[in-house]
Amino acid sequence: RAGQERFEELIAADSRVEPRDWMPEPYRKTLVRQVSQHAHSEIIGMQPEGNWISRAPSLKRKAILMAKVQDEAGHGLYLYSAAETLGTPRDEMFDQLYTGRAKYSSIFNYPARTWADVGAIGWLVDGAAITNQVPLCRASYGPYGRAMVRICKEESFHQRQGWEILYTLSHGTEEQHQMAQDAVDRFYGPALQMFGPPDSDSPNSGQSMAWNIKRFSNDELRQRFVDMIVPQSEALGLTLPDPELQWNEERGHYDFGALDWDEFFSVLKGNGPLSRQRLEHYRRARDEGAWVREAAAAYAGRQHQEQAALAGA
Amino acid sequence: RAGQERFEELIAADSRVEPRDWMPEPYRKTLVRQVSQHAHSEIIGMQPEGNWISRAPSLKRKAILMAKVQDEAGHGLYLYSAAETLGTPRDEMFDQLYTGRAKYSSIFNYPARTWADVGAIGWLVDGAAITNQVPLCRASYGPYGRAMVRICKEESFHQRQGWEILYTLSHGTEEQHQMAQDAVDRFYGPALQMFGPPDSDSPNSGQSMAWNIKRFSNDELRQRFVDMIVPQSEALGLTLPDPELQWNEERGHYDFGALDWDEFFSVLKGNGPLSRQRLEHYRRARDEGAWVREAAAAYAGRQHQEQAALAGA
Amino acid sequence: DEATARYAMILGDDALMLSQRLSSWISRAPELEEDVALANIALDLLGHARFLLTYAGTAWGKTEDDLAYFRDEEEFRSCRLVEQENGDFGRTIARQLIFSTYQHQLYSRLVHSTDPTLAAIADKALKEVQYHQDHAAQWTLRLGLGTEESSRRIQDGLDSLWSYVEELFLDVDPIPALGDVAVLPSSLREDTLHRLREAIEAAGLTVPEMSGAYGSDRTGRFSEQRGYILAEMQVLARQHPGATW
Amino acid sequence: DEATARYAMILGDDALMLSQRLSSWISRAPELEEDVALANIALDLLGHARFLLTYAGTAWGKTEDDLAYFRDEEEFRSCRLVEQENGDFGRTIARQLIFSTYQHQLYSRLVHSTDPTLAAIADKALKEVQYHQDHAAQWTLRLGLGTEESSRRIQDGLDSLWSYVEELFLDVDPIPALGDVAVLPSSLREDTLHRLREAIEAAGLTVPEMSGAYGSDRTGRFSEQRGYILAEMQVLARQHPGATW
Repeated sequence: RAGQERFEELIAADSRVEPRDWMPEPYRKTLVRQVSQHAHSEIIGMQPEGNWISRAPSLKRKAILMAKVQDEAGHGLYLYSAAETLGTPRDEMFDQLYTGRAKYSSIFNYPARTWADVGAIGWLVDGAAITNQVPLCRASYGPYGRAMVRICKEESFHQRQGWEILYTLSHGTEEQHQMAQDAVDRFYGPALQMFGPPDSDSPNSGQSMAWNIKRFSNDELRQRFVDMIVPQSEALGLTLPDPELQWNEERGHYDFGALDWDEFFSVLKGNGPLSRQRLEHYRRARDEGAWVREAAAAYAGRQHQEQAALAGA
Repeated sequence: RAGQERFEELIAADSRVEPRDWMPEPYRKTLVRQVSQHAHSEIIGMQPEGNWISRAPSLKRKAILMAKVQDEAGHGLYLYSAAETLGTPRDEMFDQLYTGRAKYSSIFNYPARTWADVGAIGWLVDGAAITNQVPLCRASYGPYGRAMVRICKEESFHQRQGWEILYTLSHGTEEQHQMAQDAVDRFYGPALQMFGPPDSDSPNSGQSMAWNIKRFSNDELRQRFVDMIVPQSEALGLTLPDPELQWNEERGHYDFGALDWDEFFSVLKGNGPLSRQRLEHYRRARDEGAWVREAAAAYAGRQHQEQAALAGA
Repeated sequence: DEATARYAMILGDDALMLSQRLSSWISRAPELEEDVALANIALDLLGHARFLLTYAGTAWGKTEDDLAYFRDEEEFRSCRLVEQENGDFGRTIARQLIFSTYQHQLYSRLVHSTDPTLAAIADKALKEVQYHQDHAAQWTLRLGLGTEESSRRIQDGLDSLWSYVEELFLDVDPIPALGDVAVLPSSLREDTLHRLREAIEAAGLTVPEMSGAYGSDRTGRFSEQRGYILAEMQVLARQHPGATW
Repeated sequence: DEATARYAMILGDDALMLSQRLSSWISRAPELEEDVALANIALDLLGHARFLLTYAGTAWGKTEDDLAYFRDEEEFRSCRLVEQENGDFGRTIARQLIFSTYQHQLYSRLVHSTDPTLAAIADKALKEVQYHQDHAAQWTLRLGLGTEESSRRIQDGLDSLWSYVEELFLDVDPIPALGDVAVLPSSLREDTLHRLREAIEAAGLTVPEMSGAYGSDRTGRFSEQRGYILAEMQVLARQHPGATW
């Protein structure tokens, strides 16, 4: 088959596959799952930070935070569009999230309980996301790769802003410093788990790498992230909650201690501290907005009819 | 007619008319209007104070306030029951309130904006209510008079509690004193207007007095109230916002200045600062509770059927 | 001593938070009778909270108001169940059913505490909590067997809150060290769940599958609700530090 | 001078309060596009508020944050319309339609202010407010002409908020004394109402009868909402007085 051949050529040449190109079903499926999961993560990810918009402690921080959460909605829009080019309508993806069949990044099932958490989310969670996403800018599927380029640019702003929040807190009053340290203590482990289970436990990665969707293994990315945040944490004046963390001259990397994978799989299974709350928040918004969407559709339908009638006249 | 005669005898002897007694339609109608208005006032009156339960500044005050608002719900229950004995079902009265056809005391269309307002409502609003209600304990319609006896007892507690809140504030910090004075400044006029328009403007009072429902005219009650609160305000260390207020040796009463009756009639017409908000709050609660009432009715119906079936078997 | 005080604080914080949540039903209940009933329950709980926090405060020379109004979020020890939003009446009743069933079990054992103050508080509270549980069980029946909508709503409430049930039975610090002063939460688990199961099944509803939400240490580290509750509850008291009311 | 500062504060407080209200739609909007749009409008308004409060603060040596976080309720000067609860989307759109129509009229005159700072702020804000008004008018059409339910809901929103419209046009202190520095609110009344009437009628809705709620002095004396807004907005800043963020 010509399509199959061309697809293989494109992958071999590390070129982009575009929506109108033929692609194998498993490739399409893998992409839809990954892109929609990513989109869902942006949407659910609005909640923990959104939680602090009303209470942000200065107007400048409020504006920055509002813009950030708005960006997340924007990222959701790009990503749902990218996924739609693969033939899955947006409403279907919304339904999957609504009914709890779709996954999103477990990290958002943790609460943003203090203002410092907003900083820690920016620095660690967005930091991990970027580490994950920068290689995805070269993902073989064109619309996905291009969406990631836009997203990564904004995310690196966000990471910087998170770092600044923590820096200010760390160098503020004693309570502020403590608040920052607590937040880092709480988010460090879950952030490292954002790269997924250890390679030994991650059976699907190989195929994604062969398709040029994934470029590095979970553990490689995790190491890269740790290597990045250790010096940043020193600049912040905060410690990372891992006594085994130390520079390994030989490897040229930081060694770090084992993570709590029981917790990870328990949260993944839906028992995160706020798993219920996040999904219920989403569902309520969706339910309460149903009449608005119906009205907009009815209005658009009527406009369309009127225009058609005019055109026919 | 024997009924008519007996009714007139009862009134002449200043005795009680009871639900099974014959009574003239206008008497019944006047009572239903008055009693249901009074009930509605208790219900809407829960809102301004209810507004402060979550923010009450000490646990003791929170408990007292919660109990007070609960009492108001209880008063509403007694009064609706009294009105029901006159043949008007409770749901009909609820509907009248819901649709804005029924009146309630205009005072509750003013906001309780500060904690001191809770004190001022207790002292002035409940104070005015008691002044109004004590004579109603002798109202010719039995169930109404008896409900008033219970209510008056509790109201005088409430007034005392309001006075204590203001006393504590008045003798507290400078800000607290100012808060108390502001609240009194705001509630004084509207509280005096609770007795209704001047006698010269109150056409229906005569008939109510002939029927032994009303015992004193609006202006008489207002005077009685002013005479009561002036010494109380002195004990509080707060001033009443009326430069014309002074003891009139000759009359043996306090003289006081004219009230803003334009404001009164404007609020009465539905343009109170919070008229909309109060009614919408009530409506929302009613709407949101509809499914619960339906469920309770369905359950009761089923229980009833089952019992009937058992009895039949 | 301080350990007993910290235990009293745990119990008091649960009661205080639930009272605060419940009290916002007043003037919003589906029936006037329920305005009265929910206010009653909220008042009872507030009463328990006051006894317990007053007692706890003696260990540190603090009043009930010091503890209620001038502790920060992370110093409270309430469980997540009582901090959950009211939601609709079905969800509120689901929360009441769970909590009052647990609390009834708790207090009926705490009356035997070797600490006479705690025993006395439990003794006074027990009758009230019995009423709370009856009230919740009655409404569970009405809603469960009422209409399709009401049955769906209370089931949603149960499903939604069930992941916070396990936290009630966690033997958090300092309870295990207190011996017969306290009641070990884990010792309440079986009976509480049994009672709950009975009440839920009697109403034709399904007992949700047990799966605890991660993070059950009563520190508030895992709650986004507590901050909002306290912002409102404490705002006035904190605006006037040192004032009396 | 101080009178100009007090005027800037009135405008800034309106923008700040509405921004605060609107921003709570973020993550709760009926469509993802609306999360973005409402966040945009909230951000614009917050931007206006920051300019205006910064400018106002110069008169008293205060920062925007001093004014936003450390004024008490009675020191704010916002109108009641912007403090009203969001309600459903229909009510939020009704509030947006009213306020942005008014604000558009206001800023299109304020660009001629003899105070160069106010004129510059108005100039920058004007384009944004034009977008806010278009957005609200578009949604008014969609809801008004959409379904029976949507038409009922936005009409309810308009009916409910209409009694706060007159307050927008009140020549409160210190505006009349400011001459060409300010725009006299009463001078905006006719055009604003005309525009509103057009937008409402185009959507097949009914212009509610004009009847102002009593008490329109922007002091908050007649609002029960403001205290709740501030309790939440200010809680963290006040917990750490003097801290920088």
